[in-house]
Amino acid sequence: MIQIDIQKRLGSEVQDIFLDINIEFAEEEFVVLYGKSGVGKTSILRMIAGLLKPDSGTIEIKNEKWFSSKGKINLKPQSRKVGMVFQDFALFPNMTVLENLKFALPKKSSSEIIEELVSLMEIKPFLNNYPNTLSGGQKQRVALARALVQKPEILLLDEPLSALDHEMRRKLQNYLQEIHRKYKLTTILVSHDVSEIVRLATKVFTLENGKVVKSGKPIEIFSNTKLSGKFQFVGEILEVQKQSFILIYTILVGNEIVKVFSENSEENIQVGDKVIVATKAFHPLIKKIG
Amino acid sequence: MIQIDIQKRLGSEVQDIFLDINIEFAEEEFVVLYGKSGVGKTSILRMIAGLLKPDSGTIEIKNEKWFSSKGKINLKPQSRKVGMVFQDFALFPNMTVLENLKFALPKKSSSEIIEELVSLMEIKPFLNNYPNTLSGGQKQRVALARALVQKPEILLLDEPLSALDHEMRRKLQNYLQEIHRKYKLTTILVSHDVSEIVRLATKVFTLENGKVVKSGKPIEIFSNTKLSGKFQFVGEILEVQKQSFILIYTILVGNEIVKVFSENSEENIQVGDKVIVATKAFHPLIKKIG
Amino acid sequence: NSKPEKKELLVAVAANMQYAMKEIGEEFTKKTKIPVEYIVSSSGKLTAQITAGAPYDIFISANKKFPEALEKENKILGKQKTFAFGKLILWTKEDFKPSLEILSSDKVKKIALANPKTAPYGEAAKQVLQNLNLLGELKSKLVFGESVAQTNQFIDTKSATLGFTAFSTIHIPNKTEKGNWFLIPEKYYNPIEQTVVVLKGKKEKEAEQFYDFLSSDIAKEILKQNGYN
Amino acid sequence: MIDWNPLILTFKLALVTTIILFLIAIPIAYWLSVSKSKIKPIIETIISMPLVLPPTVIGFYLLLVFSPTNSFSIWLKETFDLQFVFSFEGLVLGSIIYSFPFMVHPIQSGFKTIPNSIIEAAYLLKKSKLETLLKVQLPFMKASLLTGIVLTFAHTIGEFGVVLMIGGNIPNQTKVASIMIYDEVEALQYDVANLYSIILFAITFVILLFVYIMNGKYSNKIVG
Amino acid sequence: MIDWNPLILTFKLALVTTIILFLIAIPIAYWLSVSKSKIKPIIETIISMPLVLPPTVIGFYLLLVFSPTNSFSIWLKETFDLQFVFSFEGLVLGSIIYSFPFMVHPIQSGFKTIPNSIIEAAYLLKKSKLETLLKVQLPFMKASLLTGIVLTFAHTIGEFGVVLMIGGNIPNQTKVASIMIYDEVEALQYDVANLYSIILFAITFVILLFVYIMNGKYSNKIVG
Ligand SMILES: Nc1ncnc2c1ncn2[C@@H]1O[C@H](COP(=O)(O)OP(=O)(O)OP(=O)(O)O)[C@@H](O)[C@H]1O
Ligand SMILES: Nc1ncnc2c1ncn2[C@@H]1O[C@H](COP(=O)(O)OP(=O)(O)OP(=O)(O)O)[C@@H](O)[C@H]1O
Ligand SMILES: [Mg+2]
Ligand SMILES: [Mg+2]
Repeated sequence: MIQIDIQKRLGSEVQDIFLDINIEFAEEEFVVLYGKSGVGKTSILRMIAGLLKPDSGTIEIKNEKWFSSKGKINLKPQSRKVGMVFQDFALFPNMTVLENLKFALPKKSSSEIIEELVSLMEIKPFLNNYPNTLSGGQKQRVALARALVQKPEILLLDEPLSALDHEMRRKLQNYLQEIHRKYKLTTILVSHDVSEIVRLATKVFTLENGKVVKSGKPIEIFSNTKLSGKFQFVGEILEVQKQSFILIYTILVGNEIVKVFSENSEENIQVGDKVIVATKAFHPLIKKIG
Repeated sequence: MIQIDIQKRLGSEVQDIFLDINIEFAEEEFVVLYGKSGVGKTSILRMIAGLLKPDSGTIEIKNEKWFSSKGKINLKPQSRKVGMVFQDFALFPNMTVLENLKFALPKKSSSEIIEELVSLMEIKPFLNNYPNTLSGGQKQRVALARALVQKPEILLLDEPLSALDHEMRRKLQNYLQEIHRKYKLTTILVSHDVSEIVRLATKVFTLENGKVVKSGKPIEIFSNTKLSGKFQFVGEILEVQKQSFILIYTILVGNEIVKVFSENSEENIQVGDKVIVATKAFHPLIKKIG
Repeated sequence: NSKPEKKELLVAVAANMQYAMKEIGEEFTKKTKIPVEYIVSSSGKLTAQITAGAPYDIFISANKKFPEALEKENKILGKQKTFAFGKLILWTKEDFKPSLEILSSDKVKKIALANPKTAPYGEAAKQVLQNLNLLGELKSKLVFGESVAQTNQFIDTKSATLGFTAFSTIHIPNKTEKGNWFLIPEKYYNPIEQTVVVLKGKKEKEAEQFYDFLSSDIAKEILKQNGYN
Repeated sequence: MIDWNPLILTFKLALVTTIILFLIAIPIAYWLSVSKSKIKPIIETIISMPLVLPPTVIGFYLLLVFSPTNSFSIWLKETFDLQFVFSFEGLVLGSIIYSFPFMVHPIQSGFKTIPNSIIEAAYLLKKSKLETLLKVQLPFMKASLLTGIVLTFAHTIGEFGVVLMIGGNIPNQTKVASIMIYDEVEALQYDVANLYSIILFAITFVILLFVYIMNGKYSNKIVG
Repeated sequence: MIDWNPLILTFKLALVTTIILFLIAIPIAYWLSVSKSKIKPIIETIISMPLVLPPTVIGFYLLLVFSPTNSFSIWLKETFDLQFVFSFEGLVLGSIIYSFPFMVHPIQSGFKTIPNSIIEAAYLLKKSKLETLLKVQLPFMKASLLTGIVLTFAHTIGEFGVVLMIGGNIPNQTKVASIMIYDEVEALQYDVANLYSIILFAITFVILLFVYIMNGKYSNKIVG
């Protein structure tokens, strides 16, 4: 069981933020923190890692108290079995990529894991480069690899894939899921990407104004549109074409582009409008691809 | 007309990358560079801005040569009318947020634009903070605001919204589009987010192995699925429920979750599968929302 | 890390005396087989060091004040002895004959002398100017070296037009350009006594031999050749 | 009876030296931090060399160079009315040369710590190199500037070898406190030396303490 | 006939002083860079204070403190067989005290430039504070360490005031090259002084040049 119940006042005189977080989840869950920029997600990870001291409360991981304001317990970061990917990567500039990874390797461990991560994250070509010479996405991959080298019990990921292209992102999402299962990790992820969250999370905590306002399975949290009719989705109009009596709408649903043909054009729908597409009679053919 | 025809060898002994870029587009376009991590997108922006010198070629912006290896022309960054948002923000740590913005304001300009940006990007609460005390998303917003203060003719954006939540991201996408139109900017955006690209771009250049391999309108580039039938889309199965004879599939299309009811279950479709959903008979009802 | 006991007699000598002392030392060693090493510094520094326990055996001072201070500290054996008198000259590297009259002329821009407070030759120079009633008039021309040695550098580099220094200066071996000098009549200043004391320590016997040797005829001859009385 | 003149002269010298050296050191350190020239290590080395010789010896060589009778000095005197021996200007020159490495090296290493991207950001905001230097780079490396300034200031107060040599210890003109204290020690006037030492110490202590307290306040603000 | 002993002694002294001071300065500078203590500015100020007094005067005070006749010195001698006046140990002590600010200040400002997040990253990789210091922080602030080392090294070579006073200029034991050159200049033996100056200069030049060239190679590698 992971129990986090912490309070922390953040910010300056002008901008006053009071974090009051009380969350609980099982071991081996894949937890996501979701919320607006500046709501306190990074700060929560930092408090779990021991890099920021809560004003009060307790952090209890697997029956071990990592922090307790009453019990005056506050484990050092070194004594907490966490790995973390920082939002700003925090690579060691004086070490090459390979040295960064080797530095992370606990003494006496086999370096197999490094080889595995190197091939998976496709960082081999720049193994001997210094971080300064890497692109944003390359840095991010190295940062992720470095955090995984230690196979930490608790993995804290602060938007670990934000700088990556779609393909790499998908690949690493799968990998994160895989190691999460394989090594029985407890993972806490900060992400803004709904599709990523839905793919990976077993539990989502939504934060607002320093508090958890929603929690549950990702599907419950994000499928806000009530079902009415047999099929419906929400999208945005990208293009409207008229062909004789038929209107062809190009609609963006997430990252996918969908074309919808419609004969009735009661409403005045224009490019940029958010629309809901629904139908009662719908006989879909669903085919596996790829 | 913007004409960029540059060559540049990047990387180290081990990792050898040869950028050979030849792109052309009209003024006031909203151009996107798309490609894998490490392909050279940031480097292209840096060469346009004058921060990195191409090995050879020319950069001609509105009939003005900014760079020409033959003509030995290489304008200083200060003489190029560009604004840029850096992937790593590059805020001035010794200035508060407000001072960062004021520093960007050209002499004798009215500070109205600052007020406008401050309220739009919701950075008022931390105007007097130093950058070190900001969250990732807050920094990114300040960086974007700072680049916009000067209303540059050419705006270079390197993943300017990657650290932002969905809502803020949407809002700033709209704003980017708005100022792009209002101030007749030419904008070059690096982004990995297809929905963002489709929303904003008038033209996309896809890079692979240092070269432009595709270019065109975003819809052309990204709607890879050929139309067959009246309606179709690609998604991923998140959940399969069985209710008497009906199967209910929860499908993720981009960031949207769609529920599809199907009576025929010829195929063995499981969670995690990528599927194509198509239908011939489809009588959609399209309604504007929000 | 105990150091091997030094064989040499350590002679702490005020800077202006060093050349004469080196010659005397050679003769001394020839005669007694006792090797001699010199510690050359200003009398003030040497006094401070000896007070603090420096392992020197003999102290040759440029005036009587410093040995007196050491006597108070109970550092010396026996009495101090004056074995020579220094002589003061006006010295220049420029192309004219120095004299006391010329000091007031426009030709002389800067006059170097050792600091009267710390250096006996400086004190003597000051007495000369006082006795000639020139101190007030020449005040703006005076520049001070920390010692006779530094005063010599002022003169030698022609930074000062001329200066007061020890007669021994122009007797320095292998000093080629001797410039022009003028020996100042001794009536204008108090005698510059060069004194010697034996310091308490491990080599008192050898030190006493050296102390006595300074009054020998050989030593007197060497001192004379070096411009002392 | 305390003679305040040497003390006043000392702080005047330290202030003037520090200011001039600060202004000279910045462009040199800047160049050193950006240059990829082959001769850079040579210049870096040369900058440290004044330290290698005893101060009095440097002073002696300066005397040779600036001796009023040589033609260079005559030219200096006639053209700029500058004379570097036995004058306050000479003290300043001597102190500058001797404290040179204490100012240049820390500032140079300060320049090296500035991330490239914030300099580039300033250029793209149409800021000239000068404005970027003044408003972005120098404030960023404040700790290093402080190191350079404090080392130079304190060192100039204590230095007496070069100063004694080229200055000639002239009351009210080139007789600074350090020489005065030195003289008193030489003359075995330890009480007087102690008194002046304490005064010099106390004043400098207050000045530096003030600087460090101000600096601490400012740093705390930025790192929050 | 060149007497190499003072030269050897000089470089030995500079090396020993630099190494000891480096080891002492790192923990102090580290503490100063992280501490938010109220007394920090006071300590920062005190560190600069050795510079404020003329070297000979510092040497004089050290003589008083370590005079073999006082009970502290007797205790030192009996317990550790250490004697700080008129011995090589004394020269080292004097040089350390006098060069203290040259090592501590640059290193302190170096510590301040390290981004917090890379230190935190090391802690989260289960690296102890010591290992983080050695493998992450010190390599990061190499430019500042170099500044401290070069200033200390060069300064120790050239220093003679403290050394002369506390060392007593004893041949083979405490007579270093700077004192020797000083003596020769004092004795108007300019040829000899020039010769030794040039030798001292040349050796130091080669050493520092080597250091800077190595440093340049390494830095270029990192910034690519
Ligand atoms: N200073 C440098 N020295 C050497 N190689 C570099 C340097 N900067 C970038 N590179 C290399 O050039 C290539 C292109 O980098 P660039 O930053 O342009 O990629 P990018 O397309 O922006 O990637 P990303 O999406 O990850 O930000 C990368 O392989 C990178 O390792
Ligand atoms: N060192 C600090 N000092 C003062 N305030 C801080 C500090 N670090 C963060 N804050 C403030 O605390 C709040 C929460 O910051 P945090 O970094 O946890 O946000 P976040 O949820 O991670 O946001 P983002 O999605 O933008 O990264 C922000 O308003 C920020 O301004
Ligand atoms: Mg964050
Ligand atoms: Mg990039």
